[in-house]
Amino acid sequence: MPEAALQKAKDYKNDVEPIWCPGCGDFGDLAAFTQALAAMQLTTSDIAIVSGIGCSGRFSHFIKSYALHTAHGRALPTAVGVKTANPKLTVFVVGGDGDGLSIGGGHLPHAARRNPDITYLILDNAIYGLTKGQTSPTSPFGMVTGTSPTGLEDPPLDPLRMFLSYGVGFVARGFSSDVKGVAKMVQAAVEHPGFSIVQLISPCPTFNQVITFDFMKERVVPLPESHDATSLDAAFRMALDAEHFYTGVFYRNDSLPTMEAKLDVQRKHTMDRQPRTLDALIAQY
Amino acid sequence: MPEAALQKAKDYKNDVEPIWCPGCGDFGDLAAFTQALAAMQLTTSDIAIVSGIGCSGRFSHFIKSYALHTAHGRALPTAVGVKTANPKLTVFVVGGDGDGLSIGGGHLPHAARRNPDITYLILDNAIYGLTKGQTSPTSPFGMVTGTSPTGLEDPPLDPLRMFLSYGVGFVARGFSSDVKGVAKMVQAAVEHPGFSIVQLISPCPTFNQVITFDFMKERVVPLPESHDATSLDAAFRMALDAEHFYTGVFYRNDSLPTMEAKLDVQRKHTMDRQPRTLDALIAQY
Amino acid sequence: MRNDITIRIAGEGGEGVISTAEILTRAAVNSGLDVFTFRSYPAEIKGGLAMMQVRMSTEPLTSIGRDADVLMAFNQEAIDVWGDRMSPGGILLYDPRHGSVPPDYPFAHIPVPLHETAMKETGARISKNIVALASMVNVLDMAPEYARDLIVKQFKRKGDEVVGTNLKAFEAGLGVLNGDPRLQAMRLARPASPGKSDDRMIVSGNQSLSMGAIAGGCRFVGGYPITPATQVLEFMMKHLPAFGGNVVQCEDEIAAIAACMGASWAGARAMTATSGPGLCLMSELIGMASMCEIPLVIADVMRSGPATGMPTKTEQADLMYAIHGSAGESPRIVLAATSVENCFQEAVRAFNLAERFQMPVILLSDQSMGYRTKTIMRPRADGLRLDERVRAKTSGDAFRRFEDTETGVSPTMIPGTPGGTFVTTGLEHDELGHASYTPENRARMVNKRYRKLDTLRRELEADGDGIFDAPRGAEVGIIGWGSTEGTIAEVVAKLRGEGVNIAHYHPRVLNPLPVETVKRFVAPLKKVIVLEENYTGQLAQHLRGHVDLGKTEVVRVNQCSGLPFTPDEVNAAIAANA
Amino acid sequence: MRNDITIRIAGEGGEGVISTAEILTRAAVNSGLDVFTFRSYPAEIKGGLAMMQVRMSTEPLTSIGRDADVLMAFNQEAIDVWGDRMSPGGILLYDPRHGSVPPDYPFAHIPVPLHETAMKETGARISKNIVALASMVNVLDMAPEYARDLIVKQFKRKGDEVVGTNLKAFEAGLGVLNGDPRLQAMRLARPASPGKSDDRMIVSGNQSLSMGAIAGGCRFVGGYPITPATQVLEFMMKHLPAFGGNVVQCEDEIAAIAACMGASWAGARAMTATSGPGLCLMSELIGMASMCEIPLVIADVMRSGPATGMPTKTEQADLMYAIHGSAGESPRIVLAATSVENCFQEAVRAFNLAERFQMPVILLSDQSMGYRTKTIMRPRADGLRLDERVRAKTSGDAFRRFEDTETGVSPTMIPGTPGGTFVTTGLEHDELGHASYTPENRARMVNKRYRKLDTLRRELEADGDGIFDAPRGAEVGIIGWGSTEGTIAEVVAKLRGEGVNIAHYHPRVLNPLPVETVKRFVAPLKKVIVLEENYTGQLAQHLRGHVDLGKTEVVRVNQCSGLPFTPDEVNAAIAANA
Ligand SMILES: Cc1ncc(C[n+]2csc(CCOP(=O)(O)OP(=O)(O)O)c2C)c(N)n1
Ligand SMILES: Cc1ncc(C[n+]2csc(CCOP(=O)(O)OP(=O)(O)O)c2C)c(N)n1
Ligand code: SF4
Ligand code: SF4
Ligand SMILES: [Mg+2]
Ligand SMILES: [Mg+2]
Repeated sequence: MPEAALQKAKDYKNDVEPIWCPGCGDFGDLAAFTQALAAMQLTTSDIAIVSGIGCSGRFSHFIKSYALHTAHGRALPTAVGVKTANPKLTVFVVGGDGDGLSIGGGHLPHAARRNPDITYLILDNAIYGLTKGQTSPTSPFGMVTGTSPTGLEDPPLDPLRMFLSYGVGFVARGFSSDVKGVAKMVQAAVEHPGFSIVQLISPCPTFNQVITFDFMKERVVPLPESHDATSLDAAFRMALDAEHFYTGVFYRNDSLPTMEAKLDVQRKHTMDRQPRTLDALIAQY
Repeated sequence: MPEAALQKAKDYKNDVEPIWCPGCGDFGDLAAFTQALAAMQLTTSDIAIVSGIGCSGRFSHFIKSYALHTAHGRALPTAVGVKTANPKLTVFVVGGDGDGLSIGGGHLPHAARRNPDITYLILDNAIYGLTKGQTSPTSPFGMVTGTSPTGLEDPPLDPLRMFLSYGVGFVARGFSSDVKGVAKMVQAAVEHPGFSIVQLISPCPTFNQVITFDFMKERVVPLPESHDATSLDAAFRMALDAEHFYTGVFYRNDSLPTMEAKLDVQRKHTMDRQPRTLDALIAQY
Repeated sequence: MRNDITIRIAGEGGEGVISTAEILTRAAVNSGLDVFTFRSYPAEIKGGLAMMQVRMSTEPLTSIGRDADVLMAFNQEAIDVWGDRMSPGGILLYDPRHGSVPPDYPFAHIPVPLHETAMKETGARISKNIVALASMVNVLDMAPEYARDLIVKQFKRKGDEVVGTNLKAFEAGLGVLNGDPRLQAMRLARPASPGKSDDRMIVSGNQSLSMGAIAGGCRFVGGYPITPATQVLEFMMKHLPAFGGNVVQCEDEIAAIAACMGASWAGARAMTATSGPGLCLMSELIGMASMCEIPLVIADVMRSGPATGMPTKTEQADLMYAIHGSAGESPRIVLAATSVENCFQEAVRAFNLAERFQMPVILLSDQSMGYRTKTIMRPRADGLRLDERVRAKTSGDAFRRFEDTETGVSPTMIPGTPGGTFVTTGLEHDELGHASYTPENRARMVNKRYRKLDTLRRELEADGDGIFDAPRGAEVGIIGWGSTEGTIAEVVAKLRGEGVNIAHYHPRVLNPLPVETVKRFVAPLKKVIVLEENYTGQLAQHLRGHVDLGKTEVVRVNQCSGLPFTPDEVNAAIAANA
Repeated sequence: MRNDITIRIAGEGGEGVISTAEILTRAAVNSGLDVFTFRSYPAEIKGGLAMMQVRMSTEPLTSIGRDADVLMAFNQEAIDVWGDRMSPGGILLYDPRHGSVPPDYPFAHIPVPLHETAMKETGARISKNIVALASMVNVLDMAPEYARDLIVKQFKRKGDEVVGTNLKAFEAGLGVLNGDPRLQAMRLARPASPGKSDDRMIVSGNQSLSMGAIAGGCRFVGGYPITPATQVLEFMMKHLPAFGGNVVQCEDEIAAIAACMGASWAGARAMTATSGPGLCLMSELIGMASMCEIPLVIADVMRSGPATGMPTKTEQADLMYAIHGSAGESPRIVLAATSVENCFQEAVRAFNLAERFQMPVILLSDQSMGYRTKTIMRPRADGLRLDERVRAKTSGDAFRRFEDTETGVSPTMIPGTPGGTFVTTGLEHDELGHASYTPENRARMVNKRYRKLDTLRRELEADGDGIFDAPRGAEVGIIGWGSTEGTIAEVVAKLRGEGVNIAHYHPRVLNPLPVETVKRFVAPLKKVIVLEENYTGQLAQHLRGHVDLGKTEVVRVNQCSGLPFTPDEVNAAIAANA
């Protein structure tokens, strides 16, 4: 693929056929993702996709890019290393709700503090898909699964409110059926300088009979035009709204210094104060 | 110690001498803790203290109780097991800011969902004490430590807002110099049915020269009497307040079902539907 | 007519292949046959090529068997992938509408009009599965009532009409293959006493292990889903609460093992079940449980590793990790279950050993054993002995929770016991439990904790364990561990029948090693084959590391393809060395 | 007059004991002496008994030495705890104001009026440390200018007055012990060429390792504080950015190793430094890095385990975990640095091996070596060879990232390279990197990855590694690993001087084992002692597990008290077996 030519969405898709079930919500995300890449005309060899383990974690196998399909829950901290070492890469993290909010949930607040210029797509199907249907942290109250045979008694987490409380500078939510909308959101997330999270509701027709496409279609409402995404207060409020299940960009603050910028500052300060060659360093002892 | 007699605070202290530095903020928490135990007249053999690793993690060694001094960051999930298996114990978790918010931070949202009747005291000195002074997730911006020689460039986390976003049913903050206040808070936390977290600002005079007793004394303000702790909104607002560093009970919701209650329901449902003896179970196959 | 047959049913996953094979399996069991099944999973989440193998016999079975005697292929891919792997004299059955046989195909092949028959009889494409089932029943000459009953049971909920349609397909299917003389050889003898006897059941290794855990007194499970161990968590979630127990799906494996540790410390017999990646995450706390002398059972259903590896494929490669899997030195007991039946027994033993020796017990199973189903004797609840951790008679401030005793085991008490208190810490501690760093205390307490393994070692040496089958005069022996037991035993028995004298040792406790027993087995041999489903020969390393094997030559036979050894492979390995 | 002396300074932690000993150390170094120090830490965070041992010699030192020739005890606890552990002829110095000597005390003891002198001369209690320093300088007959210069340097910032006070204390201290004839024996010869030579420096093992990492091209460190490895993280945090590198303090060790893995995948030479509990948490991702063929360096500064154990005490008990420390089978290289000087060299080698073989390299150090300081030759930056991962010449869709080559090493490229793409997955994969579960591919790729270790093994067998010191005719040999090298070498040299012929083997690469080399060492011996600071004899197990040691008797000598072996202990171990 000559990199200078105009790239279409399909040019970003490689030859590997997705192993997802027919009708899986992840297909919509994949389509939206390639559209976003095309919209930004990213060069394939400048893209790094770090993914977790789950059906959703296979995402990275299907895109022309440098892909690192890592361990369950560890895509985000791995991506922090990728971005640090090679900041010119456009780095994505892709994984499921179990991967990102259960086993990997502890990494989120710290990624938020550091604020690497990484875009994190959480493909949320409110279930553990790959392991064939157990509850995830976003599974709805009462749901019957392999690990909740008498109905789930815990409430789901509220990811958006959590991300906001961590200080994430870009927080959005989309629905995988809305390919165009998701593509735009992904593009905006990439354009945001710093850490961005997009929660993508992506139903699993095989194992989740509660959070289905139909169920979601009835509930999803775009954020009102009037929503002020620069206001943290407003973002919290819309995330909390019990009546509407909003999609869109809840919060965006482009003014937080990125991890890469902070590391540059640290490097500059250190260079000013400490020896820069091995011999000079050793000579101090 | 005859367990029927009236217990004084000092009766809950065992013979092990704290290994903390003179002047350590953890001493105040220890004093407050024994006062709270005395106020509630808890029986020592009904108390289980599960602690993490850090200076603060040694807490459990100093109290007459059943104590389990576990691994770094794992006190909370360990305590979930303790409480499940032996619900009549009054279970405490004690650990540091690094222990609970850094390495152990991933367990918090899930404990909140489950809502075990456990009281978690986070002894927050905004530093890694035991390892001799590195930044913790609550270290203030700009602080110079062994791992931030040119000054910390990341913002601190906001634990209270995080706990609230997780749905924790009791969220409070105290200051270790205010022994009486902390004792009251601990007592209220124990009395709350379900998971309660008390963040205790406990300065480390040895390694933290920024968050000192003096610094804190100047800033700490009790929540106004008018604060409505039943309102999640109000709690978020007070936690966010940029001008005041409030102490007190920010939020309290006693109506969430506890883990123990939910497990009982699960048990009841299962007993209704599934065989209760091994022979009956085996006979199904 | 034969006493033993292996059939395979293969086709697109999610289209009824597996459920067809499962009905056949159960029909065979109900007819009184012994059954041994094995499944191969596609890499895909849904779809992809699925295969289920069912071995049936009038005699008790001990292994997966050889390649297929009959392959029922639902589609072309099934022919392409499985068509070559046939036993001599094997027959391929295929639906001509969905596949064709290559011109030079070396085995007998008979078209079966599955689709056509289904459409003609019922008009429903899906009932071709039932046609296939019926044709297998016919080929095997199985009494049809067992399958028929199961069809009725299966479709009852969907109404009489559906039942009727399927029965129609079934009756039609019984006739489609009538007359081909080549199929005569596939007729299976009927069991001596037909009908399923009440003392037998068919379960998977994972089910057997879960039942054993309940029998072993397990009352707390903390877990996190992971293939191929998820079924244990799900089984316990479904059943344990009815026994008064608690099951918690945790946020990750660290939380799972932490919760188990806490629950056990607080008095409950606790277990988690996991596989490679999850076991890795438990490393620190398994070490801590050892240090703190907290009983724990960790079931590791091994899969092909490392990393994500091949989650649905088998391997015996976690042995060294089970033994050495925490930084520093932490005594733990490692058991390896050897059969579906033994999964139950070892689970019971795991809890007993954990309690008696107050330490973590890692119970190894594997994907092939966990997923295979097998007819086994029904275990009985009465007569099971449950050991409890030794209780202290005194309490109070001077209670020596970690008393340095002759066996190394210290009497303990359960938190909550009135009048008592103690501290349990992962720091090095003295007999009272208080942190202590003196060199003398350190050396003493390490020794005390390891002494428990010595105590167990002596017991094992005295009482025996697993298979120790060493006929006089044997010069070649084979040592295996875990799920290869039945296969090796079958081959060894066959060879003995042919006059080849082979010794077989198959210990179930792999740590501590009963050193004297190993020596006794190996000493008379010229050559010992250590056969393992891994690459580096872990048991061989472990044996040599701990036991002086004298002049006996050690030959490693290893396979790490993701598939279990077949009897033919074991046979070949022995033949090459005997 | 002597050439070699060991002194100990002990007293309440945080009251200047350690800084007094550190000034003395540096004065000795500046005077041209060779110095070897060791510290013992209290369990308490601040306070508790602290002790620093300083061994000084005109000749190069290789070990911690024996017990103290001179003990300077600041308080009663120091007398009680350390007073018994004296070399024959040792002398106890103590301040009569802060301690008294038991009536039957077996060693010579001399009161030193530290407090009194300090109060008299300066009125400041704290300057008793300087009095103590001066009296040591006097006892050792060290030229006083070195210590004097250091005092001036140390207090300069506090103003002339403070400098003056301390100098006054120093001059007074020089006189307090004049005249006692028993102290004559403690006078140390002055170095042949006095003054510190420019090609030497004094550093700790952790510092040496950190410098080696920078020299080895390390440009990314992801870490999490943990005793006794924190110093490596802090050193890198302080210095690496000046070399253009990045250091990230992560939220835990899982994130640390993940970040390192990501950074290395993206092209940077990456390292993390940790100890037991942290290494446990890295287990899964070390396995993944091996599966994904990502270079990584993990420095493990071992402490007494398992669990929290004794964080400030030493042990050599992570060897088996380093080798087998992930579920499944994942090839990795394990190195053990053997001295403060060697820490630098092995760190460089670790990066080179990681890059060449595209796999994790675990570099073992330990608390005693990490914290000890030692005069060593200054390493030089020029002449260091840095190996890089082999780069692929082609790219594009058909790029075989995991090409099955003769050495097992596949040429690669760095993400971001224009025109390229590839996928790296922890699933089993084919040469292209795509997930593949076929038995054939599986067997092939496992073999390919392990082949890299065979390649390295052959190199080691050909090139040698570490100490292989096997004089003709020796019938007894000793094998050690890691930080015991100097101590063993010292004892072996001494014994040879006494006519006892002992062979010594001290490999630095412990996995893969150079099997032929081990055989060559062991074959001529009647007996081989494997000496380790652990309980279960891990190297002994590892050697026996992989190498047929024939008829040579293996004797394990183990210590797991938290303290390193002393020459006397090694001597006794050999004496008991030679
Ligand atoms: C350490 C570890 N634990 C467990 C697993 C098993 N596992 C694989 S995917 C998965 C969860 C899948 O759920 P999610 O992250 O929501 O992804 P989805 O499949 O739904 O897209 C689990 C538990 C694993 N691979 N590694
Ligand atoms: C897995 C693991 N990683 C690292 C450590 C080392 N460690 C001990 S305490 C501690 C942090 C202490 O900080 P904090 O939790 O805030 O407690 P404090 O000492 O400040 O009370 C660390 C990193 C450890 N014990 N275990
Ligand atoms: S199981 Fe669910 S999430 Fe996974 S591929 Fe199928 S539909 Fe998608
Ligand atoms: S180091 Fe700090 S937190 Fe630790 S005991 Fe000392 S004062 Fe307290
Ligand atoms: Mg999911
Ligand atoms: Mg702290």
